[in-house]
Amino acid sequence: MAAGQFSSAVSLSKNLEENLRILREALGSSNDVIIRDMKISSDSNVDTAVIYIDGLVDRGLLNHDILRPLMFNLQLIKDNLSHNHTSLIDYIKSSVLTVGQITVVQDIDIVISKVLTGHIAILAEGVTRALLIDAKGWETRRIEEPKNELSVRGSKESFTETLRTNTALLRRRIRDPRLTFESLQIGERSKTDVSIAYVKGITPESLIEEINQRLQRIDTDSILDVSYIEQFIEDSPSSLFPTVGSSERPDVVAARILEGRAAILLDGSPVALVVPFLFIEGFQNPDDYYARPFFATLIRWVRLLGYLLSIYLPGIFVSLKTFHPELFPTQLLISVAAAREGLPLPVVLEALLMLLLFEILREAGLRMPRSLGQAVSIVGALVIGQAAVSAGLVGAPMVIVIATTAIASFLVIPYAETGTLYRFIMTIAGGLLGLLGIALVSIEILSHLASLRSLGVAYLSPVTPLNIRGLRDTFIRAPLWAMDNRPASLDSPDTRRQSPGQMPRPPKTSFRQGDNQ
Amino acid sequence: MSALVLIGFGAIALIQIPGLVRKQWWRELICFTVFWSLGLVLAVILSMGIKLPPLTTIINETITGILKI
Amino acid sequence: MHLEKGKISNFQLSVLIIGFIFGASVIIAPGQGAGHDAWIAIALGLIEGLLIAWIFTALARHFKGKTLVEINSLVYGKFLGNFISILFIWYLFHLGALVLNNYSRFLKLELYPATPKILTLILIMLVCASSVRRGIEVLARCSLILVTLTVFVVIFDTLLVAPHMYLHNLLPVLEVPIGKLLWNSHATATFPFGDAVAFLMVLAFVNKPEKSRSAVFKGIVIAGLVLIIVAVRNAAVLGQMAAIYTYPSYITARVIDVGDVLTRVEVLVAVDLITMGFFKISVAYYGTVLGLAQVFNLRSYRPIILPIGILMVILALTNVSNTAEMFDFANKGYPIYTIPFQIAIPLITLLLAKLRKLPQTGGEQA
Amino acid sequence: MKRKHRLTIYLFILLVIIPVFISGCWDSIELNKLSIISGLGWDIDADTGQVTLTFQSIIPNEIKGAAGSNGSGGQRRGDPLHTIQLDSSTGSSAYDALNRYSQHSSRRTFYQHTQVYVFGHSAAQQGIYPFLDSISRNPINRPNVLMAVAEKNASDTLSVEDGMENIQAIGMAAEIKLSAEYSKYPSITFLEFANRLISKTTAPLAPMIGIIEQTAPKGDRVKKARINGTAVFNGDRMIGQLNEDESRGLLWAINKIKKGFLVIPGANLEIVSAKSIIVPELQGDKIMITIAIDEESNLLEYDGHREISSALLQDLEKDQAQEIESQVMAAVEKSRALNADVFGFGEAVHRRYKKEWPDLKARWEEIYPNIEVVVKVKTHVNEIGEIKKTMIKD
Repeated sequence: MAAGQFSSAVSLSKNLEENLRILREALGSSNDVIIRDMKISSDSNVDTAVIYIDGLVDRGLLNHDILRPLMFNLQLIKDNLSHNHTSLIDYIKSSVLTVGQITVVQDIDIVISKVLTGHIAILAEGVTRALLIDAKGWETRRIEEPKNELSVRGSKESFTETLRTNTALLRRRIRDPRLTFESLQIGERSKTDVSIAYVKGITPESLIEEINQRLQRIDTDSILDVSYIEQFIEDSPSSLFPTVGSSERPDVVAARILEGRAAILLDGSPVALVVPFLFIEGFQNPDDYYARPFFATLIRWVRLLGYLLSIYLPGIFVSLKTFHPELFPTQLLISVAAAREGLPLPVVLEALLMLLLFEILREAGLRMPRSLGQAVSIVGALVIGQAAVSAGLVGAPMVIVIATTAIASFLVIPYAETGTLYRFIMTIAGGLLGLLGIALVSIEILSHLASLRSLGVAYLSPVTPLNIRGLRDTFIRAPLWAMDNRPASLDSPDTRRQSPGQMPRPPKTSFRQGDNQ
Repeated sequence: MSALVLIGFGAIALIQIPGLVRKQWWRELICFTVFWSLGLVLAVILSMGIKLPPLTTIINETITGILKI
Repeated sequence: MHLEKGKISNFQLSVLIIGFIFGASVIIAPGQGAGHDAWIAIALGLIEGLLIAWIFTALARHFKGKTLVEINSLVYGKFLGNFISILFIWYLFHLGALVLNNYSRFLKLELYPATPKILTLILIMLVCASSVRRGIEVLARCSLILVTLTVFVVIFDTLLVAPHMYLHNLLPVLEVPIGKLLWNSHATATFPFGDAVAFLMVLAFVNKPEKSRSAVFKGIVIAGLVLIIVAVRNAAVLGQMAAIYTYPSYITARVIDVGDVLTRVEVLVAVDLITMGFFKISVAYYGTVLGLAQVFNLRSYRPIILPIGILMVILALTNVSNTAEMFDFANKGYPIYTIPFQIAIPLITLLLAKLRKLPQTGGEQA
Repeated sequence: MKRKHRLTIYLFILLVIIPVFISGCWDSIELNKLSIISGLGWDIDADTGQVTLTFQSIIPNEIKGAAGSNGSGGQRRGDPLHTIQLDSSTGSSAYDALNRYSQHSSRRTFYQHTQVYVFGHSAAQQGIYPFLDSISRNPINRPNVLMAVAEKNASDTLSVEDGMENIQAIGMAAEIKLSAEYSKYPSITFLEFANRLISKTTAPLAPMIGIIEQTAPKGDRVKKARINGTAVFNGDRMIGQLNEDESRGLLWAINKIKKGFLVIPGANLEIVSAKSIIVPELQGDKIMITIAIDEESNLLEYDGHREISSALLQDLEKDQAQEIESQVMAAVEKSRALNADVFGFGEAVHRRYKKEWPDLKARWEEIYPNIEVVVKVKTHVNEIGEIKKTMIKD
């Protein structure tokens, strides 16, 4: 338990005033810190204090299940307890409070940190122990539809900001006792709850240890979003490619966990990190598994193609135009050349300009209030596209190319940013050295990708290093009954996912009477 | 041209030497310096427009000369 | 102490060898001297190449997990061993320079007549350098993807150009005089197949050394078959011009014309050349720096990558004075020049090792 | 450490690329600074021996107008001669002329889209090897450019406008290909020409393009380019030509018949498929060549009054066979007269008898004229069309 600045492990003293003083100066005089002192027990002579933070605790629970029993029911108890307060506390814990989770602590720091996370603390005169009641209850967003990872047939639930809800969402999908949530707190001041979700026996132990180490290594004062963690634990921060996956969909995360990965959930962020993250995952989409395999495969290829297009198209177009016009078929060359006549800018600049323009439009449309976003896109499409061409500033083919690229770049969201960067790089390379430049840059990128690892797993696996079994979920999406094993590149302890040979077949004998006449 | 050569070699030296010194890998440093300076000399000679002897051609001629192919 | 942490599987080894052999041989058509019988020359050369491979894999199996440099210092002792190692390293270095040279010449002739060679050389060298820095593992991983692509492109080309093939161009079989044929087959045995001896620096890092020979053979045979297909294709399409063009494969790709739409795809071949050359250069480069690091017993080969690269570029720039000489060397000098490195050194080392009952301590520790 | 290295590597790459920026990328050239050559003509002045190259280059602006993509020049739509520009330059050699042209043309000339090389008649007779060498030593040449010989000289053949295509050379290339498609004249690419040239015995060929005058609907005379023969070369020199029938015969023999029409007295047939092989036979010192042709056709037109019956069809088949044989023999006679092995008999012998070949090759000049040629034709008529009887019977 990261104790933060109260590193001196002060334990509670017998003196209630003393304790309350310490608590006051620790928690400060902010007005949401409530210290309700009272006298309890039958002859109401035991000084007691209930400490909680207003807004973090469930009022109803507080009033009905804590204050009332303490102040009212205790009066009714006629048989007079011996004035041994310690036993009083036990008595309260055992048979007065009608709440679920009560813990008894002696360390005042724990009291403080617990109170800060929405517990209610009960201290009594002459007792060196405090009762901590978990009464977390604050306004939360309810479970809504996923905003970014849309799915046609998949579940419509998405994670919320509340850690408990999220763990519950996972638990509902994996009812396996071995599903484990290891929890720890990160951030000296923010004290954010983090929990690592995995299934014992499926996720390799080594992975969990590695994650724990990396999380423990983090020493910062605040973790406000899960992406903070991502940036702290990722393998190669200098790479343009993400090596940590993330998802807002419980079903996706559950599936990944069951493949032998581990998820990192953070209190206060509606996105879960999933590690290890392989390159191919960027092209996998929940709907792939809900749709029928053939279509899913087709779509996967479309994504792959689209991604390649979004990176290469402008570069190749530019290099063909400026370096290798002999590679156009004659008729095509003639029309391209016709469109090219009398344009002021060199092709490279033209392309770069249009790309930049597109990025500006996209960013504007993204950050702008929805109503205006429309306007921007219209202006962009009409003015920039149409006017620029008819004014003879930009060639029509270039507009077509850039537009295609732009659309294609949205096919594979996880690599959209990467794609944008490499698009610019490729365009420049193509403009400088033609296809040679593009080829060399591509080789460099490939070897960079091949050198990447995500928590020890080769980034490009199962394609290279090759793993034939693993290919069933890469370029083709094999039917579910054929994917008997978990992805081998994650080397999970039990590889078998299901019993083989479950291909559905028609029944041997017709079970309907009408058929055999 | 020679200026470019010098810039390039300077850049390489800047990339490599500090790390080696920090790690105190003197043997590596020596090795690096030897090859580096050899390259530098040759590059400067080339950039001054002096032709180096074509090694492969020499090898070829000696072999063919000996074997009378 | 090992300079290379990575391990590669035998499968990756095969693929890497395929890429290595494609290296320059997709540009300089091997066995071109044999006219339309080139494919026979390649086939014979393949057999001889397998013999060469047999020798050096035997050596590698004899000393598991040791590169040639370590083997030499074991067999010949420190001084002589290092001397022989230096010779071998020179061969690797020179090989890399030759391939680089071929590439720059090809690019200058076909695609970039005005761009100075030094620029293309430096750029290719930089890409190779950054991959060599990342180690053999990364090279092997890249090879899988790029080689697959290349093989697909070759098949694609062959299918598209099929309508322009006239198999009777291959007749009469065995027209070249036998001596010429044998010479050409030996030439193809040394280039490209024999060059695989460079893998004596790599075989040490295979995870199952006992299987490495079959892996090497697989690689060489597959590459050889593809080369034979290419030779047959070129001869069948270009007829007697196949022996005249400098880069027949490239011209063959130019012939492709499917309905005026699927045409002018020769750039695919050019890209192939670039990528495959990347492998050949990188492996030679890797062998050179690793060998040097071991000879001077450095703690890492990284520091000398860039200087060696520069030297390679300089040698590539200056090693022949014109293309005619390059081809002259490829046809005449090279087959002799490589014998010591490809056959003599491994063979003698192996025999000496057997005689001196080396390694006593067993070279098992990888 | 390693990470830092990678970054520095990138930095270094940048450092190398900067000079490229500075000095501008050597080979990059904007499309609107290229003049795209569509056709190349090659003439030699008979007496001065000066070489004249004719360049037919595309003017994209006008294509734009013709395509009517936006306004400019739209009014000139379909007026072909504005879409190409003809220019010529004279020099002592092919390359000399090329260079002179690229010096005085406003744009960099770009040859990789050349459709057809046209050789003037006199140039062809003087020998075109200089051109072939200069063009094929240079990567601007593509192996499947079409070769053609002009009846008079190349320059005005390239200047004739094509009614349909707005790039005349493309039209000419299409015409040549079509004539080969309909098995009238061979279409010879650079590659085929070169291969025939290399083999000492086989004679290179090229279609001949003449210029005819027609009366256009408006009444004014317009010129059209028409293929009207096959030029036969000996080495790189043109020594004669085959007329339509002989060309057809040649195509029959070298298995280049795809489809087309066959006219025999009283009937007209459409060739569906045809195969032929050349089988050389070496008996002692004399060579016997058997040309086996296997042809299938449909009946298109029958002017006679006989009832359509298998008997009739068999007669038609006989007539066809005779017709084909006569065509082939005509070609053979002509080639004997020219002593030019247009059929590649030599290569056929070469493939079969590689031991005897060298000395045969040496004496091929005198062997060829008295090679005995036998033509074996098998024909077959499949379809008789929509009417299965004749309307007027006797």
